[in-house]
Amino acid sequence: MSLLLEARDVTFRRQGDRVFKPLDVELAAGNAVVVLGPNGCGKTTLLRLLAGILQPAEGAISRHAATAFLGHASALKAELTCRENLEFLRAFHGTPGISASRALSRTGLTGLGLRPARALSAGQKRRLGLASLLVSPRPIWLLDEPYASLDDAGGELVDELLAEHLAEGGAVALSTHQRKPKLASPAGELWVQRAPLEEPA
Amino acid sequence: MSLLLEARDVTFRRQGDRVFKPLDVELAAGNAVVVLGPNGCGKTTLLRLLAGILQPAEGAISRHAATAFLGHASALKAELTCRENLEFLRAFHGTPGISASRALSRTGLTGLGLRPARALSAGQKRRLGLASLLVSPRPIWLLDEPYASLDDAGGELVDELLAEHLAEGGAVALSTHQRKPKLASPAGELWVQRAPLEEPA
Amino acid sequence: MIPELEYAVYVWSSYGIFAVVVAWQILQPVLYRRRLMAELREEQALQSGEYDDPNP
Amino acid sequence: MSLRALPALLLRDLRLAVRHGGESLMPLFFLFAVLILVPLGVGPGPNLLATIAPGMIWVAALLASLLALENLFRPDFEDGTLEQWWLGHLPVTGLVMTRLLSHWLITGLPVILFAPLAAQMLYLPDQALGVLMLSLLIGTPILSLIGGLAAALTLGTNRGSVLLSILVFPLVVPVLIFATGAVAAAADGFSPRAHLGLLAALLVLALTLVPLAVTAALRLNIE
Amino acid sequence: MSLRALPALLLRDLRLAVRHGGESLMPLFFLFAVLILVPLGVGPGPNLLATIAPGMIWVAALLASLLALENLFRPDFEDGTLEQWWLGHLPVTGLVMTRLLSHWLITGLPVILFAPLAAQMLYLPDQALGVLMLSLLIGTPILSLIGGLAAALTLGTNRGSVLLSILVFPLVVPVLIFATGAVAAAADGFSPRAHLGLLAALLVLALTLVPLAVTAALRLNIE
Amino acid sequence: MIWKTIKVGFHRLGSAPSFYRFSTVVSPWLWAGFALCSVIGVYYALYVVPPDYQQSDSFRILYVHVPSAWQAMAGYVVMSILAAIALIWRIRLTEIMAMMCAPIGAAFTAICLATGSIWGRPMWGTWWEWDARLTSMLVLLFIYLGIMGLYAAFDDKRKGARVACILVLVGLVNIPIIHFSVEWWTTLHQGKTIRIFGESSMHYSMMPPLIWMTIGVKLMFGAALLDRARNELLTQDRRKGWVRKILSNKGD
Ligand code: HEM
Ligand SMILES: Nc1ncnc2c1ncn2[C@@H]1O[C@H](COP(=O)(O)OP(=O)(O)OP(=O)(O)O)[C@@H](O)[C@H]1O
Ligand SMILES: Nc1ncnc2c1ncn2[C@@H]1O[C@H](COP(=O)(O)OP(=O)(O)OP(=O)(O)O)[C@@H](O)[C@H]1O
Ligand SMILES: [Mg+2]
Ligand SMILES: [Mg+2]
Repeated sequence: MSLLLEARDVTFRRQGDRVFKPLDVELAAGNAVVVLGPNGCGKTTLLRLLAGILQPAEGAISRHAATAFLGHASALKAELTCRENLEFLRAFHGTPGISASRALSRTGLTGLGLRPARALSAGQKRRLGLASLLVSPRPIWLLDEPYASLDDAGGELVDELLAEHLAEGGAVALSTHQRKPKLASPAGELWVQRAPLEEPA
Repeated sequence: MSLLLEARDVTFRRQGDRVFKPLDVELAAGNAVVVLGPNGCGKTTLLRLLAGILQPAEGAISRHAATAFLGHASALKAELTCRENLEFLRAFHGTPGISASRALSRTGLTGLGLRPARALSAGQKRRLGLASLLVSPRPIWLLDEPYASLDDAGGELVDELLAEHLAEGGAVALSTHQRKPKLASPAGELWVQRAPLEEPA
Repeated sequence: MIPELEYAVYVWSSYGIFAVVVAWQILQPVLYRRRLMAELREEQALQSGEYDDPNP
Repeated sequence: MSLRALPALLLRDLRLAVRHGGESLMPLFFLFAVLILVPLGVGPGPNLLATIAPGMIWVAALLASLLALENLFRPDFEDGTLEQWWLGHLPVTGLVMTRLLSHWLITGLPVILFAPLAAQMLYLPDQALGVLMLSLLIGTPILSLIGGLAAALTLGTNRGSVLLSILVFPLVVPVLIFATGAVAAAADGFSPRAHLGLLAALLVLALTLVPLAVTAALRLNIE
Repeated sequence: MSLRALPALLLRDLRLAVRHGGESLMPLFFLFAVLILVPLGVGPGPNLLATIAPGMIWVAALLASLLALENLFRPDFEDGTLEQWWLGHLPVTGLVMTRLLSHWLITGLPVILFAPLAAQMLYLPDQALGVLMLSLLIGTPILSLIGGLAAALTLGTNRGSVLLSILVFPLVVPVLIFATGAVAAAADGFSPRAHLGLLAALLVLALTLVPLAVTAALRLNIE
Repeated sequence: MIWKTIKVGFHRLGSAPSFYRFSTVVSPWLWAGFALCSVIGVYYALYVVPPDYQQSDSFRILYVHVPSAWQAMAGYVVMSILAAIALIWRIRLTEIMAMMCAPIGAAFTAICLATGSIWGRPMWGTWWEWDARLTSMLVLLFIYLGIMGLYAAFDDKRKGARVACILVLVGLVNIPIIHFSVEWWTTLHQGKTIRIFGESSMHYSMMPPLIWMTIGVKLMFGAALLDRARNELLTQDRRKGWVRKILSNKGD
């Protein structure tokens, strides 16, 4: 099992203070990690660190494969149609996967291709975000609350997509509150803890 | 038990088509209704209809008390601090309730009063939305996915707030996917169903 | 004492501007420090380790 | 239906304008940009500057007003604040008028207050200054009203700004023509009465019609 | 690191500009606002108009560029599109340059294309038209570059537009001075070489420095 | 190797409490040095040096104009070096010091502009002209102000400092433009006349006050910088224990 992502003792600082206690993260091919913790403990911050969007204040992160990050804001343009959004991302990320149409039907959005993303329901927006993972396959998936706003079928869809992705040798880290992924081999758990205030020596 | 909100055979039309099958809704003081259905079936649309934000294409709605609506976007100004947001809403809705400070501490945001709303985590934003219900008490609460992005403690907080609100003679309609409210007397369930395409006679 | 130069207005106003600006550079840190210290001491006196929410 | 919502909204709008900064200083910024750039580009001949002064000051006022339009309802629309207006216990037309007032306070008033300085810098003849101020006082609220209508009408489309400009421009040109006409008349020693009267009539018309139209437009677009 | 992202981004930006409209028509709108309002305010004397023509056309270009700046990175920042740039497999500086190119295509190019018409309408002497076009061709990319830097630097602040203008303005005024200087020289029959050379030097400097600085600024602000 | 030393040095000094102690001790001496130099310099400038045969007494403005101009530029270079270190190694102390250079540099730029303008009135018959030297100096003032504004606009001071440091480095290109503007373009402003080393076209009797004033201004820059940096450190660490300890130790 090859290591796709490795983080040693990472943390982030805001206004000079650590956000959470330094953490180790390892994502190997076929591995899933669930990031857990109460509101405001730093889950989103950790995932953004792992994605390379934030730079760690301490520790080191090495990624050995292309990364996909799906945040609360799903990186969609409200003015573009669902199809245009997906087609743009497919070309943009440089590793074209399945076509926009197939991604739409895979995520239960058949028939909404010409709808501007702005006119989707909350759950449909999240599904379009999932579709954007499919049009440009990248081995490392970092998903921030993928289950939020999804109905039961949507939750199962996420589980299926995760299972397929892991089976293809991908790795996943995801944060979640209420629903945990149901996978063949149970996912590792990672608890994020707030850091106490430090003092200079 | 007095009726606070009553809707008969309501539905909404987008581009001429019904969004969901016409529904009856009744909210009496002390009553809670859970609005259920798959993604995109029209739960948000229904709640916005009940709130008076949308006008029904068919049917009639009568509300006999002041209404509060909490949507996906929590009606917060990102540039204002948490406290300023709450103080504005307290004055704006005309029925001042508990002070901003107490609302903050009630929703677990103690110490974040001076933070701009923009710099909150996803769950903290939802909590601030809940706090905005407390600073301006209105009998009818219409909550769109209040549990989304909240941790377990947050979910319990919502349940407590609901219980208190019902005990005070309020009424609640809320949509939800994964977590259902745990209340003393179980909430009524209302399933929203997509309307089939109509054919002209 | 003060030399009666040709172009006196120009020369003296230049030196005056220099003096005023330099004086401000000396004073600003002192005044700021004083205000900051007073603020900090007040904060400490309130003994609120966190800087927020007087009455939860 | 309590009216306490109105001052609360006005205060918050102004606070946001100050906090966000952009809106509250933009008009002045435009005024001074015009004051600095025009002499730079045109050359500093007093006569030349004096003739173009009213036009330039009015263009600055127009730009400031136009620029703030995109932010008149859209941020509230997007963050869900606007839909709170329709919960039933708020006087919506009052809120609309309050919002338009704050738009004018932010974009129109600063230009009026700094107009004397601008007039001085552009060598506008003294006898024209009073008329310039008066024309701004009557005319800038019209800009806010017309602009507000355009902003409300285009809120639901994603083709906002072009449509907005296309809507606003023809309505605004007459205002500009009458206003600069009044100032030019005063500068040449004629009476600006006729022009100003026309402006005032436009203002009254806009004041009575626009708030209702804006309310209706918002209501439709929020769906 | 594939370069296919760059045309994809450019296409999407232009499509959004056309769809959203505002940005793509604003420059022309300003140009024509100036063309219509200035003669109205100034009176239609050909000589007068000719002297202020280059300044006015340049002011229009400047305003158009400035107006589009708020939308250069902020929408992408807010909807989470911008953070996708840093996932590691994209050439970020290339993306930055693409974005700046699209800003220029939207705000600079239309002004250049319509400058001959504007020059005609303002009676600019024919021998100055070529230099005007050349000055716009060299100068407007500088406006886009400097503006882009300011937009990137102020992205993380809540005081966007004022700060942005404060940062942009002093850097842009020299461009305006040299550019209008060149046109004025040409109109008076002198050689505009020196001024244009300066402009070109500024452009080269900005082209080498700005993309890197913007990348760094975005990276920091995204936190 | 040398970089490593610098880095370690900054880290050692960079601990907030030790920098605090260091600056408390050093800054009064710098202020004293400034007072001494400037008193001597001003005395020479106004009483000792004979009037110029061309400019009469107006040239005495030179002794505030030129040191301020030099310091405005040197201050910017210092700020840029600190900014580069801050961006490369993320050392907080250099971030703070770089940011605190801006208001002081802006002050000297303002002095240079004001005195230059005052001097220009009798010499050129105008307060202001859009020539390359004057324009680029005005741009310097705006860059300084922009840096200050940018830093102030961030809630997170460390982030603000790093973003502003980028602006600092970009603005550095303006410095050679200011310096060489008189050679590259024909300007109203006088060309290079003063050389500390080698042949100066300025008479030697006019040199001493210039040297005194220049040294004095440099000391002042250092003193003000230390004072401001110390204050900024206190502000940023106001919730930390070491600040509380200082507070309870000293009556101050
Ligand atoms: C607002 C107007 C002025 C500004 C912004 C200005 C700016 C400057 C600057 C930046 C320098 C330092 C240049 C360098 O060392 O690279 C300088 C030096 C100098 N300035 Fe000015 N100046 C102004 C007006 C004047 C006037 C009116 C005079 C006298 C007629 C003057 C005489 C000098 C002299 C003699 C030097 C020293 C030149 C040298 O480096 O050898 N300046 N000025
Ligand atoms: N832009 C910001 N500026 C300052 N503080 C921030 C900012 N964004 C988040 N924070 C704070 O950092 C902490 C961690 O935030 P983060 O978003 O990582 O939490 P989270 O674990 O994802 O929470 P949630 O479960 O609510 O999504 C929170 O306390 C939050 O208030
Ligand atoms: N602005 C809009 N324009 C056109 N159609 C829309 C618009 N908003 C929503 N819809 C469509 O109307 C239907 C109902 O949307 P609504 O948001 O009410 O669903 P929902 O039940 O809340 O779904 P979710 O569980 O995903 O939040 C969806 O199919 C959606 O695509
Ligand atoms: Mg989160
Ligand atoms: Mg919904």
